Amino acid sequence: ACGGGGGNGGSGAVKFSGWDYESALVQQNVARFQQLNKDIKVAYTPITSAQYVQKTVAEFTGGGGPDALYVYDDSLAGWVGADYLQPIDGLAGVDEVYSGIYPSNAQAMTVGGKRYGLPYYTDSQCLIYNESILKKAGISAPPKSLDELEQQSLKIKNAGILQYPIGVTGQLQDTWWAWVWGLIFASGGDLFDANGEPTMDGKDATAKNVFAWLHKAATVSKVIDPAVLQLLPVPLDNAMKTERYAFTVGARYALRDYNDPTKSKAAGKLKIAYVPSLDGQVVGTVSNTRMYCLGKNTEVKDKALKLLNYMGGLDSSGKPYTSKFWFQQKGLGFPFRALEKDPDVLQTLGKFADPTIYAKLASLARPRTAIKQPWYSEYENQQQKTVQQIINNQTTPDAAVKTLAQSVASLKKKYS
Amino acid sequence: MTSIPASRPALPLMSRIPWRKIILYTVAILFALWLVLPFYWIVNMSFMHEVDATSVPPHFLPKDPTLANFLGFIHPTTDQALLGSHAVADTPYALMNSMIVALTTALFNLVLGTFAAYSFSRIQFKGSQVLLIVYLLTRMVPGIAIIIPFYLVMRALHLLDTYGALILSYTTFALPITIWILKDYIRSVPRELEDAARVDRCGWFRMMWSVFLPISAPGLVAAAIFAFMTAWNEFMFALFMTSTISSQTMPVIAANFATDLNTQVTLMAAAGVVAVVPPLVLVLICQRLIVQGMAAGSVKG
Amino acid sequence: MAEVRLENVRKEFGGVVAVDDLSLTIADREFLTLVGPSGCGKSTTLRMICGLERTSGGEVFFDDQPVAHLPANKRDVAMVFQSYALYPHKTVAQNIGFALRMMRVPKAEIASRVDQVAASLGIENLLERKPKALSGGQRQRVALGRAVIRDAGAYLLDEPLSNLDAQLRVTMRAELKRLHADLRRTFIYVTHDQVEAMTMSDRIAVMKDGLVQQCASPEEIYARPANLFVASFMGSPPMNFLHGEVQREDGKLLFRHQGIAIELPDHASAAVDDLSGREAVLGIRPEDVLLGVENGTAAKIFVAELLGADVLVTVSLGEQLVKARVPAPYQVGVNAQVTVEFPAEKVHLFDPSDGRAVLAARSATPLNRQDSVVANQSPAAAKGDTG
Amino acid sequence: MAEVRLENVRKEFGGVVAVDDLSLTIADREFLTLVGPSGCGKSTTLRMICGLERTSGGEVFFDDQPVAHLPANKRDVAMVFQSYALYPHKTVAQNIGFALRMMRVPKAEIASRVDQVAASLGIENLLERKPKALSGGQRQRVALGRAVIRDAGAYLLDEPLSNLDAQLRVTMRAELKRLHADLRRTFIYVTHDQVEAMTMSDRIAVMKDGLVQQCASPEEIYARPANLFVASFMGSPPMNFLHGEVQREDGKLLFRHQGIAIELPDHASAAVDDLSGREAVLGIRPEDVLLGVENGTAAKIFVAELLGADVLVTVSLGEQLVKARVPAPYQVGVNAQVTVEFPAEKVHLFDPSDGRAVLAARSATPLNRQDSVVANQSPAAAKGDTG
Amino acid sequence: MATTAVDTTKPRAQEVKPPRRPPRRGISDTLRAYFLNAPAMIVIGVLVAYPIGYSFWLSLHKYNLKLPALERFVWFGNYLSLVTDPEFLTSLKVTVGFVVVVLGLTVLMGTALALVLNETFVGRGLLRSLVLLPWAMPGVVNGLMWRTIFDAKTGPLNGLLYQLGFIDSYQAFLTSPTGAFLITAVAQVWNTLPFTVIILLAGLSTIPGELYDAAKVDRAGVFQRFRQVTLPWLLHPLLIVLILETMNAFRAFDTIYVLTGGGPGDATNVIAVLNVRTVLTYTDFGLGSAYSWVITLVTLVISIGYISVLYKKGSIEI
Ligand SMILES: Nc1ncnc2c1ncn2[C@@H]1O[C@H](COP(=O)(O)OP(=O)(O)OP(=O)(O)O)[C@@H](O)[C@H]1O
Ligand SMILES: Nc1ncnc2c1ncn2[C@@H]1O[C@H](COP(=O)(O)OP(=O)(O)OP(=O)(O)O)[C@@H](O)[C@H]1O
Ligand SMILES: [Mg+2]
Ligand SMILES: [Mg+2]
Repeated sequence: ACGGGGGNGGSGAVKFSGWDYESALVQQNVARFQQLNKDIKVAYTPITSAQYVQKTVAEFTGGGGPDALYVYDDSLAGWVGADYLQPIDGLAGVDEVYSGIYPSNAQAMTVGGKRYGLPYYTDSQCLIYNESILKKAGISAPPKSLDELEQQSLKIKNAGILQYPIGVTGQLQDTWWAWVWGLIFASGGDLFDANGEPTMDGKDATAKNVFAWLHKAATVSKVIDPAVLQLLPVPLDNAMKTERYAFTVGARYALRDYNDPTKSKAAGKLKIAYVPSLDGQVVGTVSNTRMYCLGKNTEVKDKALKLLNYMGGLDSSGKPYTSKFWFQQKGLGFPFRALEKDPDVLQTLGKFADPTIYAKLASLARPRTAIKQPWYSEYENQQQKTVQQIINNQTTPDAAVKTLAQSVASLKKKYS
Repeated sequence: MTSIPASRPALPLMSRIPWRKIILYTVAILFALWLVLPFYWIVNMSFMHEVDATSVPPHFLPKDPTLANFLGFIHPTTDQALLGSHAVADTPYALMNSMIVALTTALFNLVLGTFAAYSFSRIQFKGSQVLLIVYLLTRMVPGIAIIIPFYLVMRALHLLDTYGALILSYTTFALPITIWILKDYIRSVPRELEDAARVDRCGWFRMMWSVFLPISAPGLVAAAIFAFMTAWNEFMFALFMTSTISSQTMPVIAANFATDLNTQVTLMAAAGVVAVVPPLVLVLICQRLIVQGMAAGSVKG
Repeated sequence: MAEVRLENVRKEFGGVVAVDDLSLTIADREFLTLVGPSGCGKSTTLRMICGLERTSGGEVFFDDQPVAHLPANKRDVAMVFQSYALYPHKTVAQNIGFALRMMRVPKAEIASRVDQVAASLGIENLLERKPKALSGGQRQRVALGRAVIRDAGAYLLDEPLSNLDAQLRVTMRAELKRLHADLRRTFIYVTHDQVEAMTMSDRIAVMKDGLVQQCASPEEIYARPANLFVASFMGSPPMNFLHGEVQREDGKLLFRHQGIAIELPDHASAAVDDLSGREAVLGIRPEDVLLGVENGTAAKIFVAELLGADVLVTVSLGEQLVKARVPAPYQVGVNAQVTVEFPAEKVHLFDPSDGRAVLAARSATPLNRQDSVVANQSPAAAKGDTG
Repeated sequence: MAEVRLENVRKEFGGVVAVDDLSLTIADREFLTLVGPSGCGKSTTLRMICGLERTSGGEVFFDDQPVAHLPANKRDVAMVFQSYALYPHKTVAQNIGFALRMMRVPKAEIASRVDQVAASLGIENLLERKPKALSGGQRQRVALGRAVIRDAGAYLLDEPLSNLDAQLRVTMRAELKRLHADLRRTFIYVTHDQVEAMTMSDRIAVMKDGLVQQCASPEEIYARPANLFVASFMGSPPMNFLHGEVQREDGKLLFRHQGIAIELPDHASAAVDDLSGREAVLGIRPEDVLLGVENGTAAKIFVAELLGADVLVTVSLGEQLVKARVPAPYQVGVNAQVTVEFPAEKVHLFDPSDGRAVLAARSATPLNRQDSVVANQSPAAAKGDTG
Repeated sequence: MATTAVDTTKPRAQEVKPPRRPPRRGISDTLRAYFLNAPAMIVIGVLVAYPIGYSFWLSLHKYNLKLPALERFVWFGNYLSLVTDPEFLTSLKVTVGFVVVVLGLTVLMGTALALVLNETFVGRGLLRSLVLLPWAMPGVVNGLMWRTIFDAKTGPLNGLLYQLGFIDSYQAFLTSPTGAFLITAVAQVWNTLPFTVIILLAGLSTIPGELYDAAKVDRAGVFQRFRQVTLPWLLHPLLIVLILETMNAFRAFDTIYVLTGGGPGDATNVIAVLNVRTVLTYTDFGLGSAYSWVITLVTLVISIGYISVLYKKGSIEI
């Protein structure tokens, strides 16, 4: 299990790094790429995902940095600002890709009008519910509105099935809490306007209303588990798989695992639904995009680009090989619209989620508006803390939106 | 000389009760529990099947004990092999790396630390206090502040992703404290012994080796353990300075377990257990060196 | 090595003067004993000779070479520390053999020499013990063994026998003398035992407050102490001192003390001139005081103590108590009248202003070389010292 | 506290027997001295009395109460450690005053008592120093001060004066005697100095190999040693021993040694019966040997050493060397013929099989109470001891 | 007495002395000391002098990697901005509480444990090794372990308390601000206790046993022996423990980060977590370095405080 890599790519090898999600599969895929391109060597380094951003920053700051790398959509703007990445506009294959993907993904990969990435995968938030628990409580359809969600939860709670039917990830993290954004976007609102100006404390009451609902659900009807404040994604997955929650708001691809009988006791019971909104309408959700980008100072640009294209683009037959590969293997959401109709994809999808809802979510989804702001990560942290305080009754929805608006104001000042 | 009295007065009751022993053992047992119970849970989990690990109510003994988690480190199953980017398969190598790095760090520290510490405890020199504080100061700057420039230095030295980077970083971390620790123990070695060794024709090095070091063994062990542990469980620098299993240490690999979405808590627990065992074994071996009153009987007065 | 010379050596410990302007030459092969009250700087002097302590002033020479730059391990001296300083982690055998090991003597030879030294010290059955498991006297013998096993240029022995019983001490003294005779090296010896000092030394240096008061042969020190301090320090019971005045009267030299006149010998003339008109101190050793002679001064028996073969008689001469040592039996009751005489030949005169001896006894009773370095020997070894 | 009693006390250190079945009663207010060769178990005995060392067997009683359960800090004994055991982090004053502080004596009183004790020990100007900055003798005095400042039930003193100079030792002895007289407490004293043992003690216990050989008054020990060991250990120069046989001849009791016949006194009759036909050992102290008498046995002068007022003459009697102490001057050349006599009244007889004394001298020369506890005192203090 | 001819100095053998070298004194103590320090100084100097200087330099800059254009020298602007930064101020409050609790517990428990381990009893060897167990555990694993233990759903602590009847339903210990604070403190204490114990234990082992003998004879009871003999000898090790544990507590990151991530709200948002976040997540190197230097200065001041307080107590010299 020893091996060279990373720093010592040597003569002309493409240094390729990414967070360590399924790195064995990545390695396998890289090997295939090298098979196809005998002249290119790829030195692949997986990095612990929790520290991926930090370590990559360190490498770039240190003057090194990979030639090709994974990038989170919420890091992209910062990294572009820091001059780690180079745009790929006009390079071979890029236009084709951009015209084949969902606009939200294209938008997420564009900074200041320039394209920087080829998509790795995308996903959008949905409501995941445990059908059999709902049935047990005498509920036949998933909730459409937040009130309905609360009512159903109360029913489950009162039936003595679960003390707290709703679970979400509520421990402070350095990654985003997608579900908060999901709830707000689902109700048609936003926290910021298109220019990144905060709207939560005024123009747009959605956030405040969603917070009010959260507050009520957590502290009055007590259907949100107070323990979510120490819940991270993996334990939440485990809880869903062991039927400890009836509802969660999560990424679509989670269902793949949830409904895998080898990994989950609840396989087959967990279903996809639209994220409930304040008024019950289906108007949106939030999406994220993970992409492959090109290092600014790469000396093997052509080779790296080839790799990029292999990973995030279309193959010679115009098919997004890798994207499909990931979906088939792990259920990672595909950014390419065309795959919606791919029979293999449909077949796989059928095993874990309703294809219609799945596809609709993809097209409704929007990226976060604020991720291009340099202060986004600070803001996200503040938002998480505020939501925590709402859940454990340390603040009110009014105060919460005020706090958020204020923090944006001071962040802006700091970044000017 | 004297006749034995017919009946000996009985000891007072209170003094027949071995209070000291009772208190000692009570406190010892309480501390043992405090130390062991949390860890016991990890050990317990490491012998469990994944499904039992998070069951409610918890199993305080593995329901159906298995060695599978440990065997995984030698022959990972396909499932295990994929976890946390090879974390399972990497564990043995990571342990070896950790061991090499930690032992070398400890050794470096002792050597460099002894020199410096000697000067502080035996020589009165100008600037000694300032120098001591400066040493400490280098340690007081949080690692996070220096990690990036440190990375640059290591890069310049072409040491990234080698043991060298880690050993050097940990040496600089542990050295100031090592010096502080050692200077006190060296001071507690009676000066007369040094004199005696000199008169017995020992040069400085010989004197350190034959007389000082054996007598200050408890201090050396403490300092060595300190340096070893610093290196053993440091995470941030290990993460930044290494990128492959040729130099990654156990904490990095353990983090890989932790962040993998498919993680198995039992496997992670097993990794935790194997990460803890080697230092404990080492300490078990070393601890006979922590002897009470090493210098007893050596000088009068 | 041979001669050890100290020139105006001085040692201060942050304000405390331990040794103050000390000059002393110890000849090659000499056995010099340092004596002096506790805290007078004996150990410090040894430590400076040995190189363990830097001098604060002055210079130490070995064979006319200054040695300030030589660290202790280069000076080729062996030392017994007053505080033993045994290596606690080494066994007795390792302690004793350590210096040899440092000199790369072959293992087998070390072992045999350790055995031999241990046997001569009577600790042969303790060789495998650690110092912690030894009694005080055993530790001291180990400390001694560590020095004597070596073949060093000079041996510095700081009270090496203080914790041994009388018998053992006698044996050890003999061993040390034999060693000195065999090796023919310089020995510098510190002791509080006057018998030891008197019987073993070629010369004795009497120290006080970091200064050498007198350095001479034992006989000389005893018979002609250079000053009041030496006179009072050496000898047990100590010399009698009388305060008075000297004068010439009718061509006679007299010492007057509270109405008592003591005649001084003719050669005291210069001394009398020197002291006349001032206070003078007359000293006489108890064994030189005569009791019950004709023409003596009248006195009263104050107390008499039996000292085996002798009796120590304390008589009161006016206000002054004077001790006399006379052969037993001496059967005179307390308060009985007695006459005392101070033979003119045996009195010392001191100048109290600086303590200096201005007159030494012409024929002091020979030195009390009581002890038994010889007395314990086999017939062969004892020839030298016949009385 | 009063009486200290040891009953069959035993101490082993993992196989090494330090004290072996020791029984000893030290009466209230007694001054008992322990003497014995280095390593015989003196310190260990003190440590057991004090409670610092558990007995491996037997029992220690204070006033008939077993004290096994009492830790040292509850036993109310003061002790001077052979190795001093000063607190290195405390000043001299704090060291000396520590026990008082533990007893919650008011600060001012501690200070005044410390000053007083320090003055009596001559260390009043060292009070602010740390032990590290003291000379060996100064340290020992601090150790002594730490014990004598207390008002304890018993005082255990382990060679408390070994590193002091002769003068100081004399003063300290006087201080200790005074303390004993003032406090009227039990003192247990260890020393290697026979003069000290002889002059200070009410009783002396002679130990060897962890066993008490004899425990009696100094006079008794000196005059009637219970066995060969005690006879040889006490006294300097030691007793002469001759190996031979006893027999009755013509109604006379005779000791025969290599053709020499020594007549034994009449009261030796029982002893002769006891030993007849076996080897016997005759002992006689040097001061009891007569030289140059009529009818004496012929001998040759081997060596003569001047001991101040006496001469120690070693004569060879056949193969055997015998020491005699005779008054000076004794002007006989080496190898000169001389006659020796062993007065019948003054010989001791020992059974060599177990060393036991079967005949004690009827009138041994009185003990050598040479020293000066008294000799140094003012007239008032000296009245008791007149010879 | 100088007049007394004490010394029979022999006449010099030769009148013509060989040209005497000026007496060579050994190299001066100070030089020797620095010579001995050289290896350590070189290693430390070469490797960390630059990083430390650089980080201080950075702390005087406005410098966020994401906005290189904004980089500029602001003197102590970053530090000044902290004074009015509510997040920093709350975090400072939390940190101080955390340090006090952790330090108090560590020193008390560590001393007690070291004293116990210094006695002889059956199983001492085992306990001595066990003491190191928490230390050998990588911080990440440590955090995860405590997470698992305090888990609100599946935690063994909940299970145990429930089975023993102390609680009637599972508790989410980590979700209340106080709970989270205390639990992180406990986890931190558990993790850093071994260092304290080892250092103190080694310190205890240097105390000459005969001092206890002397103290016993001087009638000092157990407590007094501790105060008068043990404690003075432990001052040096205690100083190290205090300094290092203060440093550790100020920099506690791993465990807290894994356990609570600084939450809930700001309850465990200690300055170290804030610092790491600022540097690594927000890539605000200027401000992050300023945080680091605040930590540095605070620990330095506290350490010097310890040193001078213990120095006043006497018998200690650094
Ligand atoms: N810890 C120990 N382990 C083994 N043997 C010991 C230990 N302590 C003392 N001994 C032995 O016990 C015997 C008695 O020792 P102790 O210290 O009582 O002698 P001592 O009579 O005081 O001798 P000294 O006059 O030399 O001080 C000695 O032979 C010594 O070697
Ligand atoms: N480190 C020191 N600091 C201050 N004073 C010291 C130091 N060492 C020794 N002294 C003082 O120097 C003087 C001489 O000490 P030294 O040890 O030479 O005496 P000594 O003649 O050997 O006495 P003793 O017969 O008691 O051993 C003493 O008064 C002592 O108090
Ligand atoms: Mg001395
Ligand atoms: Mg002893």
